[in-house]
Amino acid sequence: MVPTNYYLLLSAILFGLGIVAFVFKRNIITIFMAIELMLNAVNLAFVAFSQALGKADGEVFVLFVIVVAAAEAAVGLGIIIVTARNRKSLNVERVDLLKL
Amino acid sequence: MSEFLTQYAFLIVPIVKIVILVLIVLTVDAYLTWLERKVIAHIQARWGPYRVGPHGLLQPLADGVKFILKEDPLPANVDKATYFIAPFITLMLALTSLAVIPFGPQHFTIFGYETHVGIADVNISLLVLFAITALGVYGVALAGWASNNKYSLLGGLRSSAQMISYELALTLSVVGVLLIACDFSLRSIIDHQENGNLGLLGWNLFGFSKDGIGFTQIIGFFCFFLAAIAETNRIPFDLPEAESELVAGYHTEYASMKFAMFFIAEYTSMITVSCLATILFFGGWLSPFPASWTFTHYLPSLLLIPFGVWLIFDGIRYETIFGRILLPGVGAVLTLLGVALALFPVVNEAIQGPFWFLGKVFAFLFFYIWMRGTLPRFRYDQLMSFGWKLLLPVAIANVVLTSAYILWRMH
Amino acid sequence: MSILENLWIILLLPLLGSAVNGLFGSKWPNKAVNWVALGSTGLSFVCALEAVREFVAGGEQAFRKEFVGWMSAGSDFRIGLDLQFDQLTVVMVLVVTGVGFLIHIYSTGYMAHEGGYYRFFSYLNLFMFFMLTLVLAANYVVLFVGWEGVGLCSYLLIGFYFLRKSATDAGNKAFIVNRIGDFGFLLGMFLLFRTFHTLDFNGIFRQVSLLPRDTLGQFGTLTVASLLLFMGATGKSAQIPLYVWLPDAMEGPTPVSALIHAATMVTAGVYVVARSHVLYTHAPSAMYVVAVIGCATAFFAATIGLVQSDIKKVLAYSTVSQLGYMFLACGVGAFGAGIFHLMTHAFFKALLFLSAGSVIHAMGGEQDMWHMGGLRSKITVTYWCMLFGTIAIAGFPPFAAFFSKDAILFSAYNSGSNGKILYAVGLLAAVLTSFYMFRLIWLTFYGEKRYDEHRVHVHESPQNMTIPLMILAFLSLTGGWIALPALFGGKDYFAEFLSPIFGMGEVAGSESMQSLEHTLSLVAVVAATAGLLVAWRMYAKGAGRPKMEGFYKVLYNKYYVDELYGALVVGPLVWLSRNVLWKVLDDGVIDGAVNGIASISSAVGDTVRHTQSGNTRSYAVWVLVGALVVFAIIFWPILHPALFGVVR
Amino acid sequence: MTGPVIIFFVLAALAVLGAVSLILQRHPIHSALSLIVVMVALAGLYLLMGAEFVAAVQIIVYGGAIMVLFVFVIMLLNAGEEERTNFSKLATYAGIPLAVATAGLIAAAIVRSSGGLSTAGPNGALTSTKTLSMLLFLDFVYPFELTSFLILVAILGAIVLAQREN
Repeated sequence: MVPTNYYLLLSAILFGLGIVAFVFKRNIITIFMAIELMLNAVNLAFVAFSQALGKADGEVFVLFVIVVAAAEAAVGLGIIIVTARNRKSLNVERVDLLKL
Repeated sequence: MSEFLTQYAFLIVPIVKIVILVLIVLTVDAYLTWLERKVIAHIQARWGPYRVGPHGLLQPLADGVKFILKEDPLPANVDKATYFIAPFITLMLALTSLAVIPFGPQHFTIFGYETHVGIADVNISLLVLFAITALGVYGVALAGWASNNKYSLLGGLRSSAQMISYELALTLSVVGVLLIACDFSLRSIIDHQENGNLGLLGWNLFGFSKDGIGFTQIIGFFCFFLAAIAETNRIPFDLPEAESELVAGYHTEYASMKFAMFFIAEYTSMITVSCLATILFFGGWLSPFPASWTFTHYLPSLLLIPFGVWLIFDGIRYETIFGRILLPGVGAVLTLLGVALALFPVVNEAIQGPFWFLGKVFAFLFFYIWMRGTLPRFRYDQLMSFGWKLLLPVAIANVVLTSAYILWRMH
Repeated sequence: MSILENLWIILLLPLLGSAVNGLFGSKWPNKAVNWVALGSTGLSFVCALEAVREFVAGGEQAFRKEFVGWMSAGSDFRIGLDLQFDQLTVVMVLVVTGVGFLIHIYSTGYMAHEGGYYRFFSYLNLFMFFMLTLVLAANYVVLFVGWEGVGLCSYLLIGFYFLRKSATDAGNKAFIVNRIGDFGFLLGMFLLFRTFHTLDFNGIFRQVSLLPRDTLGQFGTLTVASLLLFMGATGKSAQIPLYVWLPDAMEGPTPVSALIHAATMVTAGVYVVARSHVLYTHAPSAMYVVAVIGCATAFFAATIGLVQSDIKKVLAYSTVSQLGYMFLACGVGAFGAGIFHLMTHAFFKALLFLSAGSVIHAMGGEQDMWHMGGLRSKITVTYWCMLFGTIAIAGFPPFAAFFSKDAILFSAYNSGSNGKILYAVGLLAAVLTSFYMFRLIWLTFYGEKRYDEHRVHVHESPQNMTIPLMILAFLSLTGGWIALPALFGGKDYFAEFLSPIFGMGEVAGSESMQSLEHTLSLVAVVAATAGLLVAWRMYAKGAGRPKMEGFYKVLYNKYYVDELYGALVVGPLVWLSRNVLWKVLDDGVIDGAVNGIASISSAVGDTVRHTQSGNTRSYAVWVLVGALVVFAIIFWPILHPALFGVVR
Repeated sequence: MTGPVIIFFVLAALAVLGAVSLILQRHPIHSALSLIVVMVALAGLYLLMGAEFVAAVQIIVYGGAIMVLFVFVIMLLNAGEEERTNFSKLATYAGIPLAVATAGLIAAAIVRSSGGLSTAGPNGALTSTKTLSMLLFLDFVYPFELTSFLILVAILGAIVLAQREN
């Protein structure tokens, strides 16, 4: 039996790493991945809780999160493609004008 | 010794099973290539491989040796790690996907460890299968990208796009079956198709069943099969490796063993898909005949004995000495096997499931080859529009139809 | 349904007419406009008559009703749309609607060829509405609404020919001067509310009647309040010192002058004083002030009237002086007499103005009397009506003003110690009145023609103008007979009718009083005759325009009062506005504040904008900070032991 | 140290390593691969907890669709190594502490607040797909429908964004 705390702590760690990536990566796509990483961390917490409490609701929420993540990825990557086309660069620090 | 075995059976038995399965699969792959060449050759009115061994039976062996002995050049400034990982990923996934497939109904106990025909019996085996297939993209895509070659890159892009597109159709086409079986476990899907005297009418393909809750999955099957072909990058969907356009697509820069891995992976996934089709739509190991026709259990013998005999007489008049010895030998073995089956009912019963299963799978594999021999390749845009505008809607329609029908039957 | 129960109908009809005409009239032919305007006023006149009938039938019980709550604040401040109907109201309503109706008819003829026909009648109806509100009101606030409303309408109508600068100026002047008065009126209302915690007539008067009277020369709350109200009255009713707007108001069309600036609106002040007579009777000093101012105005305006050459100006000044008479009456406590004179004055002054209008109409817009003369034969009807009006105002028996003016002078004579002086001045004013009125007659209708026959084609006015004239002429002849018996020891029906409100004055029917009254009226008649003779002496054989010099010039320029006000009030005010309010306050403080805010925010933005670097990673960090704070807040309850644990 | 715990630690280590390498890798593709590793590891953890359906979905959707999309885009844009510019002083100096603080905060909160949960933790009891689907299509049916709308919108948005204007 693995204590729930292990899972929760792991998810916290992953979330923190996600934040770090989010702040420190310069490549838009990678930053996007960082967001996905954070979402995954949250999912882990969800599942852990739902298992611990013996309710399946948490897992349903995970499904929702995944769906939202998919939608987000679709739109986000579209945006990224447009940005890259217009800016000729994926470095967020070079994309600092409030227009494309 | 024995208690050691009993203690670690849960470890040993699966390992042994895996080893056996892998060996079998590799051999089958090898001879699948032989078969493919032969069939296509005959379709094109050629002889095909004929030199190495009688009827070119040793050709696969030669190929294998060639693969191993060939030089393995490393192209300039490739992304090494990815370049090396890609084929491994592909092969690994291809082989892993076989793990969840049940080949027969039997359960048997070794050293007190209760097991069955097939590696793992997961109760979400279908999902697992899809999961693995889904990951299959990376091998191709990464290979294409890593090998720093525009053709490869294009191949990689194409294949990833293609695989994503057709995965949807693939998954959706199966939903109908799931609706009927109400279970992800392949084994129980097969069991659900067992409807006693209905025989092959009970298969999901035709969708008759005792409880009346069932709907013909012909549409689903065709969607599935086409999508599967696309997933396995076979003709007519083999754009990732379209020789005429992209040299050899994503594995242009690969040679010898790494190339072999892609090769083996491709054929393995063909086998997997065929198995899947068999299980989902063609009742797996179930006999097409009504259960009451017990005499059909002698079908294996009835096939083996004549074939063996024919092989003997045909082999005697073969050109080479080797052939004149080998072919009749094989023929004799087959004949004896058939006789043995006829004589020992126990063995015969045990062989029934695997016999039908392998038979159906073989049929599918042959169909694969047949199509390759027959059909031209799609154009890329045709491929996409076919996947999105035809397969996907049809699959969805199938789901709707099935669920509607089932609802109607339940109330 | 009884009108009395739904008094608001009387109000609403003119408002309706005004709205309809104002909104749709522009597209309509004059006939349609006439129908709406006359219909609404006529109907409201009928309703008024019906209401009076019911009132009389109901035993003359003062009727009062709150129709709809309006506003309320705090514990005791409740204002509703309260209307009341008592004897005083009867007189006012009849005068307003009746005379108003006649003047409407007249206007259809007079304004026929003017632009903005619908606009004129819309305004006129609106005026009717507000005037009726004023007289029907049962508390000071509703009354004030009417008060301001009529002010507005007068402004609009004075400036009716808004393309003429003089007209708009006159309008502004009227409005602004009235503002001063209204300011006083408002203060008075506030003071009343502060004292009695209600603005309802009955409520206030009931409480006041319990209070002791201030003695003469003592300035208690009541006195101050009364004086403030009277300040408003001086504004509205053109008394010294705020009379200056009325003569200029003659810029408006003549019917307007007749209706608003002679018959009805300008009497509002008198009405208010009469309505609040309880206050005044409790404040003798205020009364005294009213009397003095009234008397002074009567004389002062009359003197100016002597020399005016503009026919309407003459009438305007005579109006001012007649109003002075009314205030004199109120001041000496003869409210009944005041209202009586108000009524008769409404008749004959309307008559005079309308006749003057008819003359002007005949002369094709000429108003200077020195360019008239010998019109008697040309416009006979007008001549006779004018003559009736003149005799009436001059105070010859048996015409209306004889009785009313007589009553006023009589009660002035009997009032207190200084009564004799007031009486004397009043009498003098009477002489002057008859003088300048007959001067007007002779200059206008007798003597040789002083106009170019070829340019001016003199013609009698159409029926719809002359008929109202005749009616009014009849009224100004008979209007006073209601008080006829009083002269021969009988009782004064008018005073008696109003007695439930004012109570019978000190006029006891004793023998001595009787004889005194006879002598006084005789004296009045003699005085009027004197004025007549002087006028005949001077103007009968048409004198030329006199040359401007000496006292004549002063009078002609109205004692330079306008110039005086200009120098004393307007000039400094303008200077203050320009140099202090505009240059310092507006430019400096207000604009300064606005610009200051702008510059401050721009400075702040200049510093803050550096956070908006556009660098996504910085934004990410900001997001992170936010998240950190949120987490801290959420987790605080479970966390702080932990953190302390860490610290410890 | 029972079997599950060992498995947990192996997978957890895998996940953390993947996340770290996601940060350290310079090339987007490698980051993507690391992220895939993390996801697979998480799927394993889900299985360990008995949430098999979620595990499968995790791999199929995340691994098989979303990440493929990422890789695809990376290839499409032919993204090179990321240039380590440091224009944002704020991120450079304040980033690490803040991130650590946040993670620490959450971790501390978890540690403190775990009283309510069964300390025994997930007993690996399988959540049958049936249960899940019941919840999803009965209790959470409206959110479910909403997500479908969301997807639709996302598709349209992606198309509008990605098409070349001409």
